[in-house]
Amino acid sequence: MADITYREALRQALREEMLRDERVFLLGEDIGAYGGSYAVTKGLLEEFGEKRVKDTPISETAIIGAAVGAAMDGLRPVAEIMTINFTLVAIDQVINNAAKIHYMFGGQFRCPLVIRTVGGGRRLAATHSQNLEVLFAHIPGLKVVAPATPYDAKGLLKAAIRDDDPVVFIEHSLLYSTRGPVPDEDYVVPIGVSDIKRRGRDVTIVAYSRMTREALIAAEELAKQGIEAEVVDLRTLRPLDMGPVLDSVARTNRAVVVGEDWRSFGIGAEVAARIQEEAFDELDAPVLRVSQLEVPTPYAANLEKLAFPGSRQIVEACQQVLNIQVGAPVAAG
Amino acid sequence: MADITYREALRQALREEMLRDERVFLLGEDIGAYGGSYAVTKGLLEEFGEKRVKDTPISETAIIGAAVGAAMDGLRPVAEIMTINFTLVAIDQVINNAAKIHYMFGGQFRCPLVIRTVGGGRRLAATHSQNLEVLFAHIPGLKVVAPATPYDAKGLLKAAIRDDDPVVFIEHSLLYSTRGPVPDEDYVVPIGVSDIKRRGRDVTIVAYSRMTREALIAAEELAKQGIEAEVVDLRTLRPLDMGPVLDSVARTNRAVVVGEDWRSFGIGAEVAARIQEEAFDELDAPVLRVSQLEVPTPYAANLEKLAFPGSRQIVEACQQVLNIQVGAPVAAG
Amino acid sequence: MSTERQEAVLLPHQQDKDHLLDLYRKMFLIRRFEERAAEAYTQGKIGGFLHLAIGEEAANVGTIVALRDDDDVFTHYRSHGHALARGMDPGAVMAELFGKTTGVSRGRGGSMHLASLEHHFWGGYAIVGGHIPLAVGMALAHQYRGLDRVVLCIFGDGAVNTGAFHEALNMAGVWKLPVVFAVSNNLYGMGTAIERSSAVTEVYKRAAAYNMPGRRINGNDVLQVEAAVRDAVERARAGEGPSLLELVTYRFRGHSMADAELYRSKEEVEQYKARDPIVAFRRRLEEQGVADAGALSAIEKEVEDTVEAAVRFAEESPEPDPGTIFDYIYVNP
Amino acid sequence: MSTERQEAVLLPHQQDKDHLLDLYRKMFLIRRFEERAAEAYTQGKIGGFLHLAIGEEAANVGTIVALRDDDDVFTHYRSHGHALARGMDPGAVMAELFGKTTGVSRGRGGSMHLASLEHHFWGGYAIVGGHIPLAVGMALAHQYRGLDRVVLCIFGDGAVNTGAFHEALNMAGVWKLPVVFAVSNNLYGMGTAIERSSAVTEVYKRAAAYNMPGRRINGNDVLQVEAAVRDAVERARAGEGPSLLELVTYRFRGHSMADAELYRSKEEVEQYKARDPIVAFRRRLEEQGVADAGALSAIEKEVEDTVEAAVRFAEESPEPDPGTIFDYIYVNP
Ligand SMILES: Cc1ncc(C[n+]2csc(CCOP(=O)(O)OP(=O)(O)O)c2C)c(N)n1
Ligand SMILES: Cc1ncc(C[n+]2csc(CCOP(=O)(O)OP(=O)(O)O)c2C)c(N)n1
Ligand SMILES: [Mg+2]
Ligand SMILES: [Mg+2]
Repeated sequence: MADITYREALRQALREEMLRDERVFLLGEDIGAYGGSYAVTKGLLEEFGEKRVKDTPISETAIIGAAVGAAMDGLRPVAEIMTINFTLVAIDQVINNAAKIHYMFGGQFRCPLVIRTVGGGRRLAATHSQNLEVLFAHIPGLKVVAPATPYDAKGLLKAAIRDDDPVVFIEHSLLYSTRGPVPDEDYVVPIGVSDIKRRGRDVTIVAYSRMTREALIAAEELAKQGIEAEVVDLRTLRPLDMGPVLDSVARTNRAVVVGEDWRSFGIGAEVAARIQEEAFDELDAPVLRVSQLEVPTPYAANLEKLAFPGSRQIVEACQQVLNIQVGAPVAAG
Repeated sequence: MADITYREALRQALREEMLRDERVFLLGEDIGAYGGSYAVTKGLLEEFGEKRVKDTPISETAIIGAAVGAAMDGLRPVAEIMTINFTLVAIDQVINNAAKIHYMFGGQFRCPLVIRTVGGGRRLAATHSQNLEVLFAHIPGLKVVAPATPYDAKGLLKAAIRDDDPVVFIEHSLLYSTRGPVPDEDYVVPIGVSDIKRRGRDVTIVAYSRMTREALIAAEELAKQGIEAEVVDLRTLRPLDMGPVLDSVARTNRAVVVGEDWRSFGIGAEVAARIQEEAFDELDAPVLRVSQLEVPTPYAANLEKLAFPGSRQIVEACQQVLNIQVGAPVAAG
Repeated sequence: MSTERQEAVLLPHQQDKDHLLDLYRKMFLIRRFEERAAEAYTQGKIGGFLHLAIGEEAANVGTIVALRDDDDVFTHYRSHGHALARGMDPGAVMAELFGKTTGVSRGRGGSMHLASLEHHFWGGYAIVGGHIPLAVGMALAHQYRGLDRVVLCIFGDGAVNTGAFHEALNMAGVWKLPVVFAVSNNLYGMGTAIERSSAVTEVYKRAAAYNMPGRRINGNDVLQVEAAVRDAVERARAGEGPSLLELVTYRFRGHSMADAELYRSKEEVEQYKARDPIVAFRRRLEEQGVADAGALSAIEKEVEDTVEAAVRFAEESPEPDPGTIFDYIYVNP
Repeated sequence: MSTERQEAVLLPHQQDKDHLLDLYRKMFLIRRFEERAAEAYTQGKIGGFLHLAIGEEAANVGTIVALRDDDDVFTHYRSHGHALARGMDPGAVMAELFGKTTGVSRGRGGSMHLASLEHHFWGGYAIVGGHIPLAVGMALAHQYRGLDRVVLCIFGDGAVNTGAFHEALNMAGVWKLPVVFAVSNNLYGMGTAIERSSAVTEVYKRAAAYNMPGRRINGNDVLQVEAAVRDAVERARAGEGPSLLELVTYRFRGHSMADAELYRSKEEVEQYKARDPIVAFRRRLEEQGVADAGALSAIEKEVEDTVEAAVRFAEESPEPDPGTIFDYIYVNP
């Protein structure tokens, strides 16, 4: 068990799966000669050569489309789209091809494809700081993963590569340098299983990706106030594993859902809708959401800081569902 | 006041706005010589000429992008994307350009653009039958409209064309031939105002687009059983006008949200989340959702019929929130 | 790089009587199959969109017969002819059009989504241009594995204006992939004549932008098509990279069954019908003494029977089992 | 159509001393501005990505000065040089980089999103290729209104492999729009050398696919660039349609400040630096007696002062008022 970064955990997952399975290869912009725009693929070109680490033109549609075609023939491509913002120029390939190939042709073809991409971003302004995971989570036929820790990142990426279905694997740019323990031996974290990251009896905080870290910080803060928050990390957004969330709410009777995306029609909407549908009688307060303010992300440091949610907003939302009087008005978004 | 079709109402709106304002022009695939794939633009090429009714190559990215560029310079383009499925190849232009032009450059530029497109579809299989409105509704900077009646279609399209912001205007292929009364004189229906389409005291049904019709049919059916359903038609999905919904729920204490889209992370999730957030103490039962089964739409007639929601599922969901014992299991999706 | 309009040189086996009669049989089969499909459509037995390639049979057959059994086909939604030329069972193809469980895509896909793993027929695709990157990806898979399989990718003249076409051809050019791009240039994309949608109306000239050979072929002469495609396929098989072939042809019927054909004159259509590729090929076979009228009529009679049997099979086949609606969404649910 | 590498013929006014010194002043201003911006970046005063065009000043200036004041500019994220050449205030540009409310985009956009309505400078855009359709749309607006304004659209060699490029150039070609496409071919897209991303490495050859003239110009010679762009602009103004110009240049620094430049050798960079376009132009001015060393040094001194004042202005300017965070999302909220 070593303490490594999220970046290193991902690199290990790629490397080990490439060693394990000849059919696994990487393609994407600047993953090779440049060393990877977030350095996740650094060193892999040198180790595996150009056949298995393919730098591509700036052609996201062709990158995803080619990955789908190669996957249909039995290879296991891992396509990197530099950031989730750029998936938009290729989302037709994801939604109309990758997600539908298996169903539309009556189960004849498979699409064992992983699309690695990156959410978040700081000081990158409106088109480069988006958290667009809900656009993928809405689509049957896709699996969507968004890990928060090095352990989950490595285990889920391995699971995604071994999975026979298309997986959109969403990393977070502000997590790459965070550290955590990762076993030395081979392991996978199953897709579609939420995880309780902290136990607590007073309120359930549901989060994923970087917001899981913020939730844990908020929980520490709340603990100082005598409030024990339980933190459930969704890890996978589709299929959504509500079991641990509902179990938790059955004990705490209160829930706050945290996403870094925009609130309206975001990830938290589904989670809140499901909690009230399936645990209506257990709830002592409405499920609240913490999210990005509904603005295209501004560049200016002070405005951007206002726009994104963090532990402070989570603490406030928890206080609010616990009906604790606080000075400040509640929650971003 | 004449009884006209939804198609004709839309055509009148286009025609009247083109007559009213020289800056309004249409562009899209097969809107001219072909007569419009759903015949909405039929006759407009003949009346206005090629300058104002522009057939384009099959280049959705260029269509939306060019419309944005023309709008920035003060024209008022109405771009037609043949169906909402094809917006995916151009969604980068919608999300990264149209929605952000005004904000990202500090308010210097405007983007008074309407993107007309069409949801729904029957027997068209997985890539041609989608209801992808949530992908747009999630994005700050966009306005998203989805009218249910000829009256609303005409009034909202006129409002959209006169609006200074980008509007995604989602028509429904199965509504084009439906009829309803439309005034002879000029009028607009304001964007961002939900509308109560039927009064009732027992349960609130929230719907939009074609599902509003299904909700009204369901309400008739329920009336026979002595249940008076109130039907709120959202009409606009962004900005979402929850006022009439919350007022209604305050009276009925029960709500069912209906969308033709997939349930998970769909339009209904936000509406349900908002109702429980803002009317928690008024609710006597969880807010239920009726939606498409979470499958890529199958072509086979019998499977497709199973997949899409209709008045029967709405009736059942209403019975369920009213805690009325019924034989069949509840609700699609 | 050839950038001139070229006549193909006929190949030795193209003198072979059995081969010639096989070509005729295939073309005639496609014609009769589609005529019967049109009837079934008007009877409501086929739903959605039905795109006929009547008039384009020489291009349909000439491309496909140039392939080895283990070569691969990706095509668009106008692909009954490609499927039949590839030897897929007419009954199973018709059953797919009828939405039956015995259909080639188990009734999930319909007319626009024919596929057969066994025939390396990787699907008809209905997002214009969207399948071109998939073909490139499969060609990449062959190169990756060191196989000498070649991918044939078929699309229309309208598709060349999509971003997907451009990105895919560039990628194929950079990586020198074994793929042949065959454009069925029937002079229209829906109702838009090629000169109204393409800055360059000679499609083969686009090859220059991707550093690959481009050729324009008489798409109504099955032998010239076959010879040209074989050339390009062998070139690809030898590792010399991709080609772009333009097959100039014409569709006699509307774009789909819904098309009123407002955009072209009856005279224009009649002019092309007078040069029907099947009639012309039949005449040539007779004139060159390959077969007499009796032998050809016998083939036609046999085809008639095959098509009738196909319709009967489709009619008598069951719809998919409703209990299977969630099958094939995921391989690993 | 010219498909050969061409030397531009110099124009009469290019003998004019004031004009030549203005060109020099602009190039030197860009160089110093960017050097100071790099310093401010390392001091943490500028956030996010900072893309410098040091080495590309001749291409930056030569393109922009060929325009009339009411012509229009669309460019990409590497656009400090274009903004300064266009006459935008260096202080306001620097303030934008600093995220201040006095910035050209009110601090909302940052380095990648410079814009000025007053200067018809319609923005830098950071989705590669995504702005090309916008430029086409504005050119369409001019044609629509019968104006003789011309749009200049600038992008990099990497952008030519995006679908947006293809769709936009084809549309411009079909409609013969008044737009000039200028590619700053600096031989790399991030870390990917052009021969690894483009099937055709002579970018100008792509013009043939769109039936427009294509020319390759020495992008390090400001006079040749200016002459070629003027030609193309006047051609467009005369209604003769679009052109594609390839300006061959080189960036001396990394892609962005984060780039470790693993993908090219120090020797290669040094070789290009030895042919610095500013040093070369300075020498030429001296040799041809346009100005002596003293006069040129005086210009340089004045530029130094301007840049220092710009930095001071940026530093002293306030951040945007937090209360304005929701401004500019909608024109009609
Ligand atoms: C991306 C996209 N845009 C629009 C359509 C609607 N559409 C279907 S077929 C077609 C015309 C295609 O023309 P072409 O490529 O020439 O093929 P043809 O139908 O002539 O065989 C159009 C516009 C679509 N299916 N996909
Ligand atoms: C659609 C998209 N894909 C990828 C990126 C990331 N990216 C930013 S700049 C760049 C390289 C662009 O190269 P080029 O067009 O040659 O311009 P240059 O940076 O050399 O000036 C890339 C890949 C992006 N911003 N947008
Ligand atoms: Mg065609
Ligand atoms: Mg470059």
